[in-house]
Amino acid sequence: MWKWLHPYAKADRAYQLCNTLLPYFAVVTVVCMVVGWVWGLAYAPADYQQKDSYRIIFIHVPSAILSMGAYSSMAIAAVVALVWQLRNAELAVIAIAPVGACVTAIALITGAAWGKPMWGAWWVWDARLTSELILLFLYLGVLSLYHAFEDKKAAGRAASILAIVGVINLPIIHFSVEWWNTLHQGATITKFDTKAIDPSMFWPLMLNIVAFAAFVGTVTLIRLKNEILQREKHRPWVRQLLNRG
Amino acid sequence: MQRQHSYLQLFSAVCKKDLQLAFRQRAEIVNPLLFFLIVITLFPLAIGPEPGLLARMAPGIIWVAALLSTMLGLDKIFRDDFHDGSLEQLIASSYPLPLTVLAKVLAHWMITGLPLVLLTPVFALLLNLDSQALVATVITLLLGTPLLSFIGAIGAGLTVGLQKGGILMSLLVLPLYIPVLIFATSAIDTSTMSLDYSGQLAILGAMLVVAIISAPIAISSALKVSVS
Amino acid sequence: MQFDSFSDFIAMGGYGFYVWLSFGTCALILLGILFSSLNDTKRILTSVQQQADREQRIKQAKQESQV
Amino acid sequence: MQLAGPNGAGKTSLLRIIAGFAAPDEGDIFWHDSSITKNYDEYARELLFIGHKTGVNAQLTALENVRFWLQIQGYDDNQDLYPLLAKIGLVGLEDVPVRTLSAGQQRRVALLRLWLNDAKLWVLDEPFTALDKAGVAFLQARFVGHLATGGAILITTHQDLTTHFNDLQTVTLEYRH
Repeated sequence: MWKWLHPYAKADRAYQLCNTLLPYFAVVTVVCMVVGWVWGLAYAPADYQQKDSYRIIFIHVPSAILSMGAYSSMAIAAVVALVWQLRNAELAVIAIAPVGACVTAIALITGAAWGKPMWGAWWVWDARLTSELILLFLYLGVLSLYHAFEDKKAAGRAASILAIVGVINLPIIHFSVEWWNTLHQGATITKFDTKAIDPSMFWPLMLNIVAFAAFVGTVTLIRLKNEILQREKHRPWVRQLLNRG
Repeated sequence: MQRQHSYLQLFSAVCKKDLQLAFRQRAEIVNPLLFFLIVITLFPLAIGPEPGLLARMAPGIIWVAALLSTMLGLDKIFRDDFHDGSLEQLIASSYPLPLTVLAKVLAHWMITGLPLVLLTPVFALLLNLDSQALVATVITLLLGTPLLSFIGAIGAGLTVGLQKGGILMSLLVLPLYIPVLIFATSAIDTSTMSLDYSGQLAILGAMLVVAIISAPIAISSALKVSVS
Repeated sequence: MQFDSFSDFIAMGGYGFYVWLSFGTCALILLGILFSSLNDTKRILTSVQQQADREQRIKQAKQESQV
Repeated sequence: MQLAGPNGAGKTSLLRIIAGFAAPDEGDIFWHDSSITKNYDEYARELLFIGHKTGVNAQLTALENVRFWLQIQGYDDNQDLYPLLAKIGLVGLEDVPVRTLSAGQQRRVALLRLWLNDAKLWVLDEPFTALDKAGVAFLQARFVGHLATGGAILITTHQDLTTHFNDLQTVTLEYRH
């Protein structure tokens, strides 16, 4: 792993790698998202119980999955940053965090908008929504810690430590909230029934999950490029970049 | 100059210093307790004094108040050492930093957590808790407040170098307190129904063990970042 | 196509408000973070360019004062 | 070795990197051919660092401060410290809180460690700050003693050293934009 990663420890190589990967991610995002949204909104059959309101799951479920996924990738980057002292991994932590926070916010908003017609209230203390809200707090914590530091080198490491602490706590939080929920509310709330999902709904959902993942990838790459440029802006290779473009 | 290598000496020295300092400025011990008391007084005034309602809400009130008053003292745990340079001396000592940190957190708990546990019977009277629930409250506080100190110290370590670290620290730490809050209050709730609450206590205990082992490592790396 | 007409599509069987609210805010947030990131790239590159220009001017001024 | 250079040249930053508190942007620090980041505990045993912030707690007394430092460094703390405190000019001030002392006296409390360690390498950031002439001379005499036993000293200072040191090397850092 070390041997494979090593060339990308150099900032300019990492920058180039981002540039190479970016178009692929962008194309996948655009194609999957356009097809996924049109399919989900217009062509997928309506749910026999929830009617057309269920179409919200085509963005709610992907954003909920990606909010967790982005947090775990952020934590992995943080571990790499602290164990192997890779500066670029620190930058990746900071590049992912805002994207993850946005996806988490989407999961919350769509969850509320789906909940209003289903439960009659914008917000209920459902286990998933509550976990999602706490996840948003964790993201915001990482971001505000990073921005509070003057010295960005220390900021990156502090944010990485917090990300790791968060990811250790996340399963505990999730489990405790789930347990708390069953204790206090029982089974009065119908959750998304994901067990018996019809293929006509499953495929557009998968497509949307891929689209969200690719979107998170795309924006993370753009932000990672920004962070690398920002940190390396006095280096000659950044100057050469300007002359070329 | 002969050096001996005694972890016990280091541990007691660090612990003793913090306790000594706290006893010299007694406000450090008294103020969080007063804060705790005032918060608890506010609740009956806000929601009404019916004994039944208060008893029902007491676990939640006590725990939220405990959480907030721990936060008050947390800001101080590394701040003085950071500003006078003692933290650098502790890092540059030949002892492992996590051990030093463990001693400091323990001292912090003895200053803020322990008095809270000892005074719970008084607070329980104010909130109309019966004796069964009182026992449960004391046990959960005994297991839970050290956890609060450990988790909080991570946040304190990360923010000690910042000018306005106090409020940021609360933002970082409070979400991490949620599991402690849930299990502790549920243990007390269960006890009021005369049911067995050893399960919740076991989970709290397990979390405490994990925190004792892993939090000092996280805290020391956080402190190293803050010092750099 | 599940809907008979465009107005049916907008109405979403009576749930139109919630569905379009979700998709709308989702699109808004996604585009927002995308464009702010792209904007950051531009801003950083401009600042690098400005710094390069500044150094160029200092160099020039030094040369002129020597001549 | 003396580290010189104007304000903002990075003297303190360099000392902090050498002491292992901050990580260098590039490169590494080696002590006895091993990287200090890898073997920090061993390195720390041979290092004595006194920075701008001296590590003296203002609420504690001089005696308590020195005792605490001895304990966290693993030295014997039961020795009689009064003669040493008197030698450094703190006679009669041993058991009052340090915050009531003057800046120079507080500095002396920190510098007392120079007489109480077996570290090879001393890294001192502006040790002469706030000291009077007699104090500076006294400190330099201690430097001579440390060097005579084969120790190394790395200091930053704006003052000229008044004592003559045989193998004094001065490294000057320049301010770079």
